[in-house]
Amino acid sequence: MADPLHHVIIGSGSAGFGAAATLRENDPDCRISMITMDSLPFYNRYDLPRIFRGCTDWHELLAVPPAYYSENRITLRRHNKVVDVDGKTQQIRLAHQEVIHFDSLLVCAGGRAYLPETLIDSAPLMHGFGSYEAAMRLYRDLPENGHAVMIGGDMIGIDLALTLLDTGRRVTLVTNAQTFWPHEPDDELRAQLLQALARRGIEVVQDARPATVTTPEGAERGRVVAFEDGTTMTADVVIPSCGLVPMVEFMLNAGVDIERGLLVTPELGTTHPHIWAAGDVCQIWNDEEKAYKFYHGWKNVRVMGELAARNIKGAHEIFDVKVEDRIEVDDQGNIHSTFWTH
Amino acid sequence: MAGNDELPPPRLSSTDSDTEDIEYSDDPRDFGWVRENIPCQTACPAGTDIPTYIWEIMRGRHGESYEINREANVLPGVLGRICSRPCEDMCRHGWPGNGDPVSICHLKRAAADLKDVGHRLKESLYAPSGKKVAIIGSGPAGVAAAHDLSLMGHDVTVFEREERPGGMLTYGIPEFRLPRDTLHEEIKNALRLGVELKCGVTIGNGEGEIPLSQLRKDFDAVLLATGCMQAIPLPLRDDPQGSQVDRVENAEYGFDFLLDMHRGKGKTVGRRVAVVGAGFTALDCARVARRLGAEEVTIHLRTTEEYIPVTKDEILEARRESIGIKGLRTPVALKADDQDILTAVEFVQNRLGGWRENGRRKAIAINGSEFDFECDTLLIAIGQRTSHDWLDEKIELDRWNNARTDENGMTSLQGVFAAGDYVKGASTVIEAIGQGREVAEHIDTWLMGRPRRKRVVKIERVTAPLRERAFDFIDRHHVPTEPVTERISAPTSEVELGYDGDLALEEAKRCYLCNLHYKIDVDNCIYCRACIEVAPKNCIKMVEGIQINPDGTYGSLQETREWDHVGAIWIDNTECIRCGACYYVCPTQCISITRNRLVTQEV
Amino acid sequence: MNEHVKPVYLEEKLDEIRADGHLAYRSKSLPTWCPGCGYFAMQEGLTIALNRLGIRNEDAVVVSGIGCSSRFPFFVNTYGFHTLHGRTLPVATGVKTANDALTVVAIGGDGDGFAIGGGHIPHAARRNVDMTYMVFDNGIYGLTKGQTSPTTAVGFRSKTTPYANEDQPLHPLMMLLAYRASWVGQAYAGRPHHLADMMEQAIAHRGFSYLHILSPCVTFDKTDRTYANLNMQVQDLPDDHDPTDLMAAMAQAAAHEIPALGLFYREERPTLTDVMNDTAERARNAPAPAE
Amino acid sequence: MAKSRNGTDIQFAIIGSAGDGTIAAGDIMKRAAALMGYKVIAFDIYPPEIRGFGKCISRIRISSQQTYSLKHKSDVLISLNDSHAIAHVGEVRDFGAVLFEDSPIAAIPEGGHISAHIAAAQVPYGFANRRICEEATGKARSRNIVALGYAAGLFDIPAEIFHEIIAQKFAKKPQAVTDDNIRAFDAGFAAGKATFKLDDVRVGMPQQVANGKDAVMMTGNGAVARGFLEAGIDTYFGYPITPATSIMERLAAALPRAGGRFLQTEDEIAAISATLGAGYAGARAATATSGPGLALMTEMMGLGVMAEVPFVVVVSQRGGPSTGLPTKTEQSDLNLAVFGGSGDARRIVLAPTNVEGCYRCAGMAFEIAEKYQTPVIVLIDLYLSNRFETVIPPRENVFAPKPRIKPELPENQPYRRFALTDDGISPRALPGDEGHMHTVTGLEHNELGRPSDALHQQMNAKRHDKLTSATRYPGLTTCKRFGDEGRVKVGILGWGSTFGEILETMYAAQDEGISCAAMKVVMLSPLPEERINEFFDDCDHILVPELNHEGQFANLVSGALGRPVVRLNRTTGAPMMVDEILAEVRRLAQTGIGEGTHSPVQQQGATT
Repeated sequence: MADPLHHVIIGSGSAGFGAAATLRENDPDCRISMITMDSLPFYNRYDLPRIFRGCTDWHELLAVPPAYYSENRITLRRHNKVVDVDGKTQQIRLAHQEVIHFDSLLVCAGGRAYLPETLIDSAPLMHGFGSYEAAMRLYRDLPENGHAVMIGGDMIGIDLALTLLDTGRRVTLVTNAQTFWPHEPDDELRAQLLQALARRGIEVVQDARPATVTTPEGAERGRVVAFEDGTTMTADVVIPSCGLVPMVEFMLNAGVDIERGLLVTPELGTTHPHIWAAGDVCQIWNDEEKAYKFYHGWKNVRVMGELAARNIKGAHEIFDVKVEDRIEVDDQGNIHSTFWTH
Repeated sequence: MAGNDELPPPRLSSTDSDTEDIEYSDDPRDFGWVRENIPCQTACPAGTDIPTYIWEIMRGRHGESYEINREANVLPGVLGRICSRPCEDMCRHGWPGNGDPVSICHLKRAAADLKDVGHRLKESLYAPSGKKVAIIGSGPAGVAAAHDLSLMGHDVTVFEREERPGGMLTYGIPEFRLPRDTLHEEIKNALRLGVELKCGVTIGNGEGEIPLSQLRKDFDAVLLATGCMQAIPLPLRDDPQGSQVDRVENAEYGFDFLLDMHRGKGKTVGRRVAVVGAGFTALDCARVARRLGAEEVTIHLRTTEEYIPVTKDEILEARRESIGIKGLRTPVALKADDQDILTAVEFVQNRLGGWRENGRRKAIAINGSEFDFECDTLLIAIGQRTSHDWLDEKIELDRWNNARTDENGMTSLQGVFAAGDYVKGASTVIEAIGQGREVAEHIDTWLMGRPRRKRVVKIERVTAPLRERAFDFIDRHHVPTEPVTERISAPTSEVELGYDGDLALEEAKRCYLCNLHYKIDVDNCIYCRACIEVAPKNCIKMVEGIQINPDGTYGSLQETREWDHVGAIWIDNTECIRCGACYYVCPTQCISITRNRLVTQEV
Repeated sequence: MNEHVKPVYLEEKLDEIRADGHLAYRSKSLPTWCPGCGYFAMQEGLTIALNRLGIRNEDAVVVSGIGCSSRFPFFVNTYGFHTLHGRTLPVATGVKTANDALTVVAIGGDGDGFAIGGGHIPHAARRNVDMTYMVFDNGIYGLTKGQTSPTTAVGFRSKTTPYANEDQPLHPLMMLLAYRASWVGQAYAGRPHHLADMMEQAIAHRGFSYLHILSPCVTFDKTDRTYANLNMQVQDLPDDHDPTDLMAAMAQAAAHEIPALGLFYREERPTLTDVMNDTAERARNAPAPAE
Repeated sequence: MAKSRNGTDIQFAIIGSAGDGTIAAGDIMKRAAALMGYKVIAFDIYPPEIRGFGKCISRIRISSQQTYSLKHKSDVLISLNDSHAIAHVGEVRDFGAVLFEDSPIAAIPEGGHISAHIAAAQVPYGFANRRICEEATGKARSRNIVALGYAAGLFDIPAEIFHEIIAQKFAKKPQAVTDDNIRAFDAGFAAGKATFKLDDVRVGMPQQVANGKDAVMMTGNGAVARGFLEAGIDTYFGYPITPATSIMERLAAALPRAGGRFLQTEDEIAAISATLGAGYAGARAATATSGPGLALMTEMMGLGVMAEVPFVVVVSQRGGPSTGLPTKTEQSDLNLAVFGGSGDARRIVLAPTNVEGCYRCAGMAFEIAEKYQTPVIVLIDLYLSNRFETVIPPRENVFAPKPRIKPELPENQPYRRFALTDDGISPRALPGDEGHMHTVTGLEHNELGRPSDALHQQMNAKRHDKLTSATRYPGLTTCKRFGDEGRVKVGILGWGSTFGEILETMYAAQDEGISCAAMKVVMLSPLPEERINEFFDDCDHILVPELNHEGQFANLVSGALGRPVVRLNRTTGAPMMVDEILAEVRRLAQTGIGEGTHSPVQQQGATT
């Protein structure tokens, strides 16, 4: 018998996990390797605000128990960074110099938090929220009655901001173009939404461009945000929350088309016959909007992974899920977003 | 486990006596070694001897370093600022697992900036030949050729249409990237060996202009180096020649925009500026627009960021200046109000198509995906082309409408040579300089009836490794830049501030000095693998063979773990990072080091 | 061309090495000695010597005892016998006695040979068993991680001589000369060409040849018998040395702290097999023993 | 695992290739833990190649309470070489940590990196060991120390203690070596400290910090050497052999300072010859070896018995027969130690069960040898020789020699060196004793020591019977019972290093509600039969776990007592696992039927 096919999945988020589970259901014999930079098995990043409600043990955040992976013979490689994918030889090179051959590759690397280029130099002094570790560092550095400055305020960030508010912390939101990402409210709705946030107790600052983030002189903790107009603001932590950009750097030699994300067909295939993509990493042409959409609704991400897995196994299903993109304020001033409704 | 076999520290202050033994080789395998192993130099169109000039910076000899640069490129201070840096893309330090490339370009600038105030240029002159050469155009190709030809004893006259020499350097590149005093000092030095510079003189058919045929009579040879001084028109839907651009107010070609500005014409832009194009000119236009007060500047690309021919630093600086970059769109129409004032640009969305010959991608429009992008200024920078209507004698053109030249750089007219963008089409400054040098040599050969110089590999003994392993962990030093807020208020002041002496030394230490060749004397090797044990990478191998390329150079090593096949233990110089660890541990002292450089010899 | 900077072209060099043929005397397994160990030079030398002498792989037997050097048979493509500590020579004698057609090379370290096995050497030498005994002398016990050996220098500090070794080291060359080994020579791992030449001569010699090889232990001796020290101390025997003159050989052996490299002594005399054959001959000719 | 143990109980496994500094890192770790006041049990496994490609493992269990063996599952694995460590990922418990290099220099084949083998329930920590090391020291050699630093930083173990131990460890090397290693440690420490911790390994402070100062960290071999020195050992002749060599190395360093004599002889034969000569001359003389060395020495042992010369031979067993498994542990030299040699050559054999026992047995061995005028073998094994434990030695020296009483010279009669007495012990004179001149020999002899076969039967009886009282030698534990009093379901009878696992098993069985007791037998020759027999009377079933194939101890006991036992034999080269023994105990408690490897003597015993 020939060697079983080796299906490699880059990324261990919803899409990757969904794909692994589906591949195993469809092929009891194949090899499945899941490569992730994370240290933990799959957990839902959108659950991370729960940490501030006392759920700090990562075991409780896991989507499935660890034994799931061994029972389903899914090789979970954590702490592995893919540095290069060679489409010609169908090989993946990892940062630790291991080379892995794949028969099929599904890229579910997702998105990395976008940081406006003007703030790049300040990145080390800001608190991300993209992983359990980052979230726990934020939890550690933000006291219970502390003050957080959030820059941007995408929908994940606003969820966090409201949680922080509910748990006794003070939040200042410095808006920018990515506020409410991935929604793109018009000016009128945006004003209503900001008003609603202000009513909930978030201090909203508009039309201010942050220039630098520093630590207060002589202090060990805390942050100072300086704006381009020369004003400053102090806080315990500064949280950038400006949406996601796809992680594709390692795909440059793969022989697939990339704009900001990986360009895929509705069947989620790339321009390489053995490479597929699902989730936030891919851009799909939307004929109605005449644009490459690269956010497809996080609830659909797992569906995409499962669909890609079936297509890898020979199906020809089309990803045609409408992204329900709606955000509104109700009579009580509460914000409702399709992004949040699980 | 840490042991007690302390090694003597590597000697940094090696002197010239380390090069007492010298050989010269013209074997293709040695040329191949240089090409494979000094990727930065190979990538440089001018063939700059990068490791050697960085080594001189490491030794604190900035003047020497400047001179080595100047052998290949007469404008080191200029290129140290605005070079497209093909070398850094190939730098071994940037290879997977090795970190970031050495800041070769900034080091070049450091050599220029940090050389002694009273530094004397050193050049060996040939005796006067009695031959006269005319050069049309004082851009980088013209200046480089004029310098080399004058050095070789010829009597050179340069004709320049504009008021000042420098071509695109003077009239195309904004001052915040290239200060004019640096530029003009270096041009002056390049032309100081008796070159006659005639500015404000136009070669052409018009009144008061000198026809080419006249030059052919007055000079033994003529070099056309007029570059690409005409913007390529923007093809629009139903308007392939882009006549809308001339008609609509506030839509302009970026090249003309910059040219006018540098000729001293006051330029203004609106609040929302769109730039179309993907090269340095497009980025320069966008950054100038920001400095002229535009609040929202976006660059629109036909393909994607990945495929545009500018440095990553340049893109980052643009983004820091709040310039947006949008991919996969092609302008198809200009929208104007009833007074023909621009209101928007209509774009069509693209998808990526196949590959073009230059390694970039084709963009294919998606039917029906047109949309409007509102803006009040449009700058178009999709390229420049040559023009030939000024010639009174026809020369043959190639299919891109550039001058066709033979392998010696001569056009279809006897004694008329061409170089730079005029031959290649719009390209980079360093390519123009490389071409200027090359054609100067051809002209010299033609004038004198025989080649007077040739390239050989100079192999000189080095008595000890010149580096420390610790140097490999120094991170790339970003060049200090002016804060963004300062840039807008002082639009001509230089953005990049350059390295000081300490930073230059630290950055220079990062260079692997790839021109050092580590080799094992197989006859004395006992195959004990002591060198392999200390190797920092998979750089020393047990080999049974080597691939030989069709051109006689070496390909990759064939490794083996079977003891009876191990013909040699060999240092894979393409993996070697010249750390010197192996040199110190060899029990039979069979590892030696040479410095292999490409040099020019008298024939 | 200048030696230091002369270009070396790998494919030419590899062709030369392959054409030479000595790689055929290596086994497939990579030696497990510490990188830098002088034993690599011995191994290279033996393969070159066997190749030059045209001895077929299957006609050679390498016998060893216990110790780093005694790993040797695993890394050469000949018959080999890895026996017990110090018992190399008796085993090798057995092999040679059983089949005189074989080329027998006994290999051991200084510990195996001169400590536990020291009692065997004089007897193998005086009997003139037609074999070559090569002692790889690094002056230390490598395999047990750095204790003194019989050839460790006075003053050397090892784990078992923490207050410095006071025992006078053995002088193997003088011992072997005194034991009347019929061929006695010395080589050094740091001079691989000379080493291979000496191995070739030793194996070619008919009778008991003893080759003493100086080798650093790069792991446990960082102060005494290092490459650096040996490089400074070794020298060649004088050109006018007469290897048939035993007393001159003794004098040369005693002349320097590290005796010179080269052939000290050589004589032709009946081997053990010769004697056995002779005894058998005489036995056949003698009258039958009484009942 | 055993009776509710609170506080810290962490086992580290450091795995690398020979030359990676695996054992050295383990050594620093265990010494640091001991200095902090933890109880430490540690064991190293290393290959015979010096710096070839063999596997090295250092396992260190540090706990705030007494433990008796290593745990089967480690809490933390530190990989210094993935190609060796991969096979051991499975020994890390769920939610334990795996530390590894994530920036190696050479290409790795698919699956060659440990990250591909770490189970989802284990926590991976990759760090750029080589880079950290080279950045800190300019060299890559101290990667083991970087890893140690990383672990200390990650698990919050104070760095100062490691600094102290590192400085001690490299004290004899140039200062730069210490400095480099401290730098390497600190760089690793900082990286570990900066790492976000996801495992549930918690290293608390030890409960009895006060004991940390009195406690001495030693190996079995170190304990033997210390016991010898306290007993005033006069001479040591020896020959290096794994795993006994370090006894020699200790004495090489210590003995000259204590006024004794040390010599590395050319072989074991010479070593025991010289030892016997010294013993004859009245010195406290000892040597140490392993099975193969003992085999060589057996001839000389016989001479010692015959000539009634006191001396001590420590035998650290390793895998056999022949050269066997030099770096693996086993308990298969019991027969050779108790019975080896020609003729009826009864001798005293002591087999301590832990490091403290090594110290006590070695300390008392001379006194016993002198009292009974016979060679004494202290029989240990590689696992005991090399494993570290914390021992609290008595404050006063209890092993020092007592003043010798010179035998009286009978009037008008020659001195009878081998006089037949009631207890079989003849007054012994030493060379130098005026008037007592005599000759000893390996030939059978008369009371004077002259060669004679006339008294062979009496002399055999004398040499045999004089040892019987040794089973109740004052101050020496020759056997001891643990666990439940009175009648029990299962009794576990054991000897040597395996007894640690036996005790852990017994506690675990008690936790499960099985009535269980254990007995250790320290004196294997002569055997304390009476008390062993009482133990048999109390137990429904007797289980004898030991690390040999034939059940040499089971044979010895059931042969002597004529009673059945259930055997559990393993020769994996590794110590026995508690789970294996526990499974047998459960089976015996439930069904009365064991599944020992084989049980001929059980059947034989059942019919007698």
